Amino acid sequence: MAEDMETNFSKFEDDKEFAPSSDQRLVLDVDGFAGPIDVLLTLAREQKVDLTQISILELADQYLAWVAKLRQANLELAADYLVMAAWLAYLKSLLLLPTSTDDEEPTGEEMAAALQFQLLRLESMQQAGEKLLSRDQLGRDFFRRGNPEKFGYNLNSAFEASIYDLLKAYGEHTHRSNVKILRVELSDLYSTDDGLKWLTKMLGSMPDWTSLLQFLPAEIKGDLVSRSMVASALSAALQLTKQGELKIRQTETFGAVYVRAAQNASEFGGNKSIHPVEIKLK
Amino acid sequence: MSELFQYNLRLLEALLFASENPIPEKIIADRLPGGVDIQPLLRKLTAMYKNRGVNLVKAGNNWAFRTAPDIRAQLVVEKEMIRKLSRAAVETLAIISYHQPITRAEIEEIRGVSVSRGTLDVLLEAAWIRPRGRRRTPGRPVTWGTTESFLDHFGLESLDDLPGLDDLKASGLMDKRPAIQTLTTRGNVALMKDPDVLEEVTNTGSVVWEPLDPDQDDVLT
Amino acid sequence: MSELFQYNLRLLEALLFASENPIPEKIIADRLPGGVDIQPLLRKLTAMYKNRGVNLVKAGNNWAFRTAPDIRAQLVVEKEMIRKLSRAAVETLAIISYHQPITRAEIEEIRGVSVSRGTLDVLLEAAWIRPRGRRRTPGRPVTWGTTESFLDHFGLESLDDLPGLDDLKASGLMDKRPAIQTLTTRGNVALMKDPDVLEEVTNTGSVVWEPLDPDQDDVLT
Repeated sequence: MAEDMETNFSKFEDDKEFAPSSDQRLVLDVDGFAGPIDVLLTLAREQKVDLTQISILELADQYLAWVAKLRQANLELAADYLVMAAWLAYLKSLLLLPTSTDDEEPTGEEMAAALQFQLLRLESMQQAGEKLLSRDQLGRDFFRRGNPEKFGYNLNSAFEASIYDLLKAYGEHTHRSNVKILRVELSDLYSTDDGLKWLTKMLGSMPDWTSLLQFLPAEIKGDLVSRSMVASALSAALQLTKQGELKIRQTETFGAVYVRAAQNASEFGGNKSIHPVEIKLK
Repeated sequence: MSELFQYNLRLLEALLFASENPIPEKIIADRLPGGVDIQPLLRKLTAMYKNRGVNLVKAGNNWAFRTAPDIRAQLVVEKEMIRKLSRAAVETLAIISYHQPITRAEIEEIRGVSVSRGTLDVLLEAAWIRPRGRRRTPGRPVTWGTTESFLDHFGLESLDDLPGLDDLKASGLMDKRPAIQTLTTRGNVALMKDPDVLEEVTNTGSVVWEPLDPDQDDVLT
Repeated sequence: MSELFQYNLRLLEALLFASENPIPEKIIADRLPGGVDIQPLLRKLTAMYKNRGVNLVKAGNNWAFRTAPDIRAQLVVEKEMIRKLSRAAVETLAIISYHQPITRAEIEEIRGVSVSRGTLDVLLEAAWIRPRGRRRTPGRPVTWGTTESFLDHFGLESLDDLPGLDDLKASGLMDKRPAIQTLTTRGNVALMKDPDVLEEVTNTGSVVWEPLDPDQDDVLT
């Protein structure tokens, strides 16, 4: 799905023959970000202004537009990104509304300042990381003795083991010893076969459109068993429809599903538009 | 220069020259004849090798001979495979080195994203980070810091030599608390620097300041 | 001595220092900037190190730095000094460090295999473990714990610095697979009520059972 979008976007860009705007480029890069703050920082950098001067309001708009675009493209977004979007929308409302006199909650300005601080801090660390890695490094830019001579004198310990070895050994051991043999318990969820039994048993006595739920052997309680009951009945109904023994209809999305025996097909509402079957399990 | 000093210098030189890893001063003192003050020896040896192809360098309190970095371009030796770090790992390493000791939650606070597995363990495997004790706050979280190998690898004599550290300190960005909490007290350097004052965010998101009671330490475990 | 000669001398010094094996003269000539006569350089370097703790020595047509013979006698050369701990030994050490004081029988129970006498011997020899007393149970078995040298070697200030299970998981040191909330919403009430049991489903569809670490509240995140 994500790949489809990428090609679509690049096509779009090629057709129009202009450089992709920043948010489009971000769309293509969604996997490259380490969380929403990282996205915000990238958006902020695109503005090419000093982070201390940045307009948080503008930044919030850009982020919301970015999220909207991704959702429009049906790209899966981790919950973190959506939480940030909600928070920014809230921040925006605070920034646009008159300042509340309530001292308990931080004001919009304070929240914006906090976000700005967070961006500056993360940026400082990203830059620090780059500086660190651009230093001369052992084994690449400078070197240790290639052929060390070992004598009792320059050794710390006669045995070699690092804290990493130690922690790894414990972690792996603990994990290993926690893996138990799985016993698969017999499921008491309902199957499609069950659904077939209910429907075929009762169908003859129901020549008119009847709610699928009428065929269930028990009342729906909203738990997993009930959900498997509905699912089983629906898949059984679909199977019987495919075999020509049943008619199935639903008049609105998420609406009730009705079934009846196939031989009575001409009787009832044959020309009504039928929505694709869709059931929302609650 | 006395003959004994000369002899000890040769001994020290041999000791350090023969080792691939930096040797802690404690071990050096142990290995040299009893009661020798190693500092003048180390100073002398450092000076002797100052402009040579091989230099004596200090990493933390450890000493090692390393080839001079300025001749790296001409130096054809087997290069070690340096594992390319992910962006997340570089960022995490920077955060740990500049903000240590730091808890995982604080790293996550700064990065705004949870630390994925495979980040800390890569740094731990490289022997660049180590557990540095537990924070005396509820939950007593483990804190992380860098190792002497980290200093050795990046040619740092001490953590004070981290690039740009002074600027960062001056900018107030070295605050590892959640951002909203830095507002009220930013600039209050005394408070920021006091390791005994730590913050906590409750589930409801309100902020409480909790002075540390050292005696409570074990009550919380 | 020309500047170029000086530079080449430094290069040669670094090259010989960093090389894993003695270097044949032919290779040395290859590695230095084209057309340099290496013999004066080698003579000069040999002279410089003549009375040092380390000497430049020639074996056949190969060159290498070696500890000066008189110093070497002082330093007690021992071949193959460093021994790597076996996996069993590391695991046993880890279990002792996390569960001390612990008896041998308890270690065996945790590891699920018997602990050979040799394993404990190696750890004793490394001075990382010590007997800590006797358990007041029938047979009065000896209990084991770690030593100061253990802390020293692994760079820990106290045993408390050892990261807990949650930290190990978060660091990627425990194979924690993505956990999915189970479908155990009915049917097995006993299972649901047992706080010690958590179901994890791996990507490949196989299922492991893992006791829940009570300290850990973010297993499912």
